[in-house]
Amino acid sequence: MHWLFEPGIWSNAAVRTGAGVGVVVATVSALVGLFTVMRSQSFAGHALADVATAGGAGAGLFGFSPLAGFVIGSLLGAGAMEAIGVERVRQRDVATGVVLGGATGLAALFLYLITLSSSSAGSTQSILFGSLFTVSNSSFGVIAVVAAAVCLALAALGRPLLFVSVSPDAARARGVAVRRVALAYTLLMAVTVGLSAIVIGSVLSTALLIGPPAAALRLGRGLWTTLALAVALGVGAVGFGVVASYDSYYWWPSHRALPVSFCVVALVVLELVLVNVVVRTTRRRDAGARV
Amino acid sequence: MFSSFMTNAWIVGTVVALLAGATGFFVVLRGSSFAAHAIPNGAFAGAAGAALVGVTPLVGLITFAVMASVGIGASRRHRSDVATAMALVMMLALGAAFLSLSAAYEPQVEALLFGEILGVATTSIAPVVIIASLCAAALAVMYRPLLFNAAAPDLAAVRGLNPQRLEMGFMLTLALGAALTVPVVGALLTFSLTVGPPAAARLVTRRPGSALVASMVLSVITLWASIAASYQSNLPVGFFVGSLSALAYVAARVLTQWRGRRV
Amino acid sequence: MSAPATIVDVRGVDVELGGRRILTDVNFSVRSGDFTGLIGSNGAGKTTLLRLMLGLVQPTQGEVVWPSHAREQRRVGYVPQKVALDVDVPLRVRDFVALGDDGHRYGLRRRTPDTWRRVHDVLDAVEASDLAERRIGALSGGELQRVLMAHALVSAPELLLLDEPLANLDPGATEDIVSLLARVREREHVAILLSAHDINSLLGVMDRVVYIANAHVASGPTDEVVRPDVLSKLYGHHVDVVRVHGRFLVVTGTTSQEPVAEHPDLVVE
Amino acid sequence: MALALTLSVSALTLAGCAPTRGPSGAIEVVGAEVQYGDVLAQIGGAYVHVTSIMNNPNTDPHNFGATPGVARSIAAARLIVQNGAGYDSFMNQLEAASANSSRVVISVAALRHQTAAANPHFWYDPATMPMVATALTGDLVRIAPAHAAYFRARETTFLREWRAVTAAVASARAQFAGRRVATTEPVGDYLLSAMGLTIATPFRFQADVMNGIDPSPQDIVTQQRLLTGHAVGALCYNAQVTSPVTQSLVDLAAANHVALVAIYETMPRSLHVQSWMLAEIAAVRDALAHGTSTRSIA
Repeated sequence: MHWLFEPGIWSNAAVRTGAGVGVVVATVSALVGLFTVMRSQSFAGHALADVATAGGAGAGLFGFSPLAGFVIGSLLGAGAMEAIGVERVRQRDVATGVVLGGATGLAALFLYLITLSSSSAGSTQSILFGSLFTVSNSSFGVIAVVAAAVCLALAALGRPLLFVSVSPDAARARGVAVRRVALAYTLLMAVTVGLSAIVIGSVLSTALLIGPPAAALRLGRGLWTTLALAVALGVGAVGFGVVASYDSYYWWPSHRALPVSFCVVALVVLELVLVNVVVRTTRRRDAGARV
Repeated sequence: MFSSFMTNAWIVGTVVALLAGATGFFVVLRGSSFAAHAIPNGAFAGAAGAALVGVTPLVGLITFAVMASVGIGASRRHRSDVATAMALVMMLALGAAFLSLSAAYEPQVEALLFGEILGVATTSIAPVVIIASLCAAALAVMYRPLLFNAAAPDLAAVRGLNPQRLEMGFMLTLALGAALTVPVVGALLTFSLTVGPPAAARLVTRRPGSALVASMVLSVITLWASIAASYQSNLPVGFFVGSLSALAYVAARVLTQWRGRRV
Repeated sequence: MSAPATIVDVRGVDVELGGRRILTDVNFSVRSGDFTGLIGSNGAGKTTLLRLMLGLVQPTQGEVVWPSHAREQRRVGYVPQKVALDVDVPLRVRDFVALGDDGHRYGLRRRTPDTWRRVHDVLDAVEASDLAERRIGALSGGELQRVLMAHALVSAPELLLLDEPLANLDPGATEDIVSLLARVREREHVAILLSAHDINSLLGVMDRVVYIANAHVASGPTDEVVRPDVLSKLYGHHVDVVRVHGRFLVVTGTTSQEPVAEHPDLVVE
Repeated sequence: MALALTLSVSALTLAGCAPTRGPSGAIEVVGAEVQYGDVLAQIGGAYVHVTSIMNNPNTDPHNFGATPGVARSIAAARLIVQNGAGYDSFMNQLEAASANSSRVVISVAALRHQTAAANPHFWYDPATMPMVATALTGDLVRIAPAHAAYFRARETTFLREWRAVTAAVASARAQFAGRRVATTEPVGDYLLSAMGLTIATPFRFQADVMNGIDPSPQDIVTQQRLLTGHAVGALCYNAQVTSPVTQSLVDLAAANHVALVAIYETMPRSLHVQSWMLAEIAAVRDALAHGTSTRSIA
C-alpha cells in the first residue's frame, strides 16, 4: 500500500483532522446538494458562499465573530433570493444574480470602511481556499452540531421538498406551501454553504455541494440509493483528495504539495466525468444490444 | 466630477455599461447569469498559470475564459448549471495549484481580474472600445437566433437552429468580453451591470428591441449615477454599481406589480 | 385534375429510444392538401412519429423522404402540445410569430413591411389578430395555441404538424379548433397532420387517418382503416368497431395489454 | 437610519483620509501605505500635504475599490511613495489613469532592486526606511528647491532617530542570535532575520497563507510541532489578517504557552515608523527573554 499511502499518513494529526472535517462536510453537502442539483439551484449554492463574504466583512466592521457573520450573511442572502425568486429556473437565476451583485457591492463598502477604521480586528475576506487541515476542535464541534441539525431539518422537510422539487404544481394542488418549503430549503442550504465556506473555502464548498449529487443523480435510481451514492462519492473524493495532497508533498524535491482544495475538486470533477462516460456508453450498449 | 482624472472612467465606463447592458439582455433572457459570473471569476486560474509559465497574464486569462466557455457551452444539454459550477471550481482549484507550485507573491494575479474603473489608462481605451464593438457585432448577428432559442428552444430546433452552436457562440462572446474588459473595470462591476439593469428592462417593456435598448440605457444610467454618487460621497464605485443595479431590478418589480399586470 | 403531390413519405421506419422499440415498420405518406388524423392512445408513439417527421428523432431503420425538397428546404410547420414560455420574456405576440419566419437566421437583415404583413395575415388566419400586441408570456393556453399555429404558418409551410391540439379542451372548444383548422387549410393551402387520441371530433374534416397501436400503424382513408379487421390486426387481438349516431366506438377486448378504463379510444355514449 | 449611516460614513471618511494639513500651496504627496506616508510627513513637514491610501491593506483585491478621493489625490500628487512588487498594483493603474509627467513615483521595490520579490513586506527591513527617506528628500528638494535646507534638516533628524531602531536590532541580535521563531506569514521576516533569529516556519507555508491558498498537511504539522514541542521562542502572527488557518495556530500557541507577538502589517495610526519598529522589536524581546505575549501595540 505504500504506493498509495505514504508512510506516517495516519499518524499525521492534520490529515486526521482534514479527513474528519471533510467527511462531515462532504456528507451534509451531499445530502443538501442533492436537492440543490434537482432544483437547478447550483448558482444559488455557489453564490451564497460569495454572499456570505459580505456578512464576513460586516462582522469585521461591526466586530462580531466571522463565523456568525458568514452564516448570517448567507442566510440574509438566501432570504433575499427567495423574496425575489420565482419557481421558474431562469427567473431564480436572475434573482440569484441580483442578490449576488448587490451583496458584492455591500462587501466592497464594508471592506472599504474597514480600511478606514483603525481597528486592528482583521476583516474576513472572501475565502476561496480555506483549509481542511487546520480546523480547530471547537470549530469541528460547531460544524458537527450544525451538520447534524441540518440533516435532521432536511429529514423533516424531505418529503414535501421532494414533492415540490419534482412537481411544484402537483404539490401546490395537494396543499403543500410551495414557497415556504422552498424558502426553508434555501435557508438550510445557506447555513450549510455559509459554514462550509468559512471552514473549507467557497471552492470546496461549491464542489462538494454540486459534484457528488450530480454524479449520483446520473447513476442512482431510487432516492435512498442516490443519497447514499452522493454521500459515498463526496466522502470518497475528500478521502482520496486528502491522501493525494499529502502524497504530492513527496513528488517534487521542492516539497510544493498540491493544495487539498485542488486535489478534492479534481477528484470530484473526475468522478462526474467518469460517471457521465459510463452512463452514456452503457446506455448506448443497451440500445445497441436490442437491435 | 469631470476632472481630467475621471475622464477615462467616464469613457470606458460608458462603453462597458453599454456592452454589459447588451450582453446582459441575452444573459437574463437565456438564464446564463451563472456563466456570466463563472467565466470572468474562474479566469483567475489562467492568470496564475501564465505567471507560472512566464507568459503575459492576459494570454492565460483569455485561454481560460475561452476554455470555460467551451466547457459550459458543450455540456448545455443536461444541467448546464452543474457544468458551470464544475467549470468554475475546477478553474479556481487549478489557480490554487498554480499558485502553490510557483510559491511567489502573486497578488497581481487577482489584481488583474479585479480592475479599477478609476484607474483606466488612456492606452486601454482603444482596446476596450474595439473588443466591445466586436462583441456587439457578434450579438447583433446572433440577435434573432438568441431570441428565438431563448423563447422556445424546441421550435427553434425544428426550424433547424443548432442550439449547441448558438450557445457556444454566445459563451465565446461572453468570454471575449470578460477577458478584456474585466481587467480594466473589474468583475464585480461588469457582473452587476450584466444582471440588474437587463432584468429590470425586460419587465418594463414587451418589445424585444426596446427591451434591449432599455437594458443598455438603464445600465449606462446606473453606471453614471454610481460614478457621480461615488464622487460625491467618496465611497467605492463598486458599492454603488452593485446596490443600484439590484435596486433597479427591485424597483422594476415593484412597479410592474403595482401596475397590476405586466405591460 | 392530376393526383396531389406527395409531400412526405415515411418508408418502413423503425424507431428505438433508450433501448425501447417505439415504432415498427411504419409506412404512410401525406399528400398536399390532405387533412390527416394521427390517432392513437397516450404513449402509443404519436409524438415520436411527429418528431421523426421533423428530423428531431432518427429512425433506426427506414427513411423519411420529402420528395420535392432537400431536407433543409422542406417546408413544415410544427405546433407542439406545450411550450414553456418565460412569463417575463420581452416579446409581443407578433414578434414571436415573426421569429417563425426568420428566428433561425443569423445576421442583421431588417424585417420588411412584407414580413409584418405576412405576420398579421397568419394571425388573421388563426383568428388571433387582437392578440398581436400582447406579451407572449401573458397568454392563456387557448390563446397561446392559436399563436403557435400562426408561428408555424408564417413560413408558408406545405404541411402543418400539430401535436395533440385537442387535448384538454371541452367539446365546444374542440369544435372551434377543428373548424378553425379546416378554414386554415383552405386559406393557407396547407396539408394538416394532427395527432389526437379521439377520432370522433375529427370525423367531419379528416380525409385520411394514420392509426397507431402496438408500435405499428395502419393508414388510409378513414373508412378503410377504422374497420374491425384492420384494427384487430393492428392490436393483435379482436377489436370491434361500432358506429353509433355517426360516431365510431372502438371496443377492444379486456385481454388487451392496456386496460379498458385507460383506453381513450373507448367512447361511451 | 439612512441619514445616520451617511453621517457616520462621512465622519469615517474624514478620519480615514486624515491628511496632515499644511499651508495652502503645500506639495501634494501620497503614501500608498500609511507607513510611507508617515516618512513623507516627517520629512516634508509643513510644506507637504500627505494622503495615505492604505491604512489597512487587509482588503481583498476582489473587493478593493478605490474611491474618487483616492484617484483625486493621486492625480494631484507631485510625489508618490509606493511599495511596488505587486503589493499595491492598483496604484499603477490609478497613476496611468491620470498621466502626469511632472509626478515623481518612488517604488520601494525598485529602490531595493527587488521588483519581483517573494516577500514584499519591505518596510520591516531596517535598511528600507533610511533608503526611502533619502530618496524622497532628494525628490522633495527637486520639487521645491526653496525649502531644500528644511527638508535636509528633517531628513537628518529622521535618520538620527532611526539609529535607535538599528541599535535595538543590533542589541537584540547580540542577545538572541540563532533563536528560533515561528510565523504565520512572512510579514515581519525581514526584521526577524535582521535580529539574527531563525525563522523555523517553512517559507512554503508562509507563502501559501499570504496568497490565501491552503498549505500542505506536512507543513501544517511541522508548524504545529514547532508550537507544541516548544521548539520556538515565539509565534509572530499577522495581527491584522486573520483567517481560520492562522487563528487556529494562534490558539494552539496560546494553549501551549508559546509567546505570541502581534506583527502589524500596516503601521497603527497612533505610532510613527520609528516607534512602531521599536515596539515590534520590544515585543519580540519580551517574548524571547520573558515569554511574554504582546497581542496589541497600538
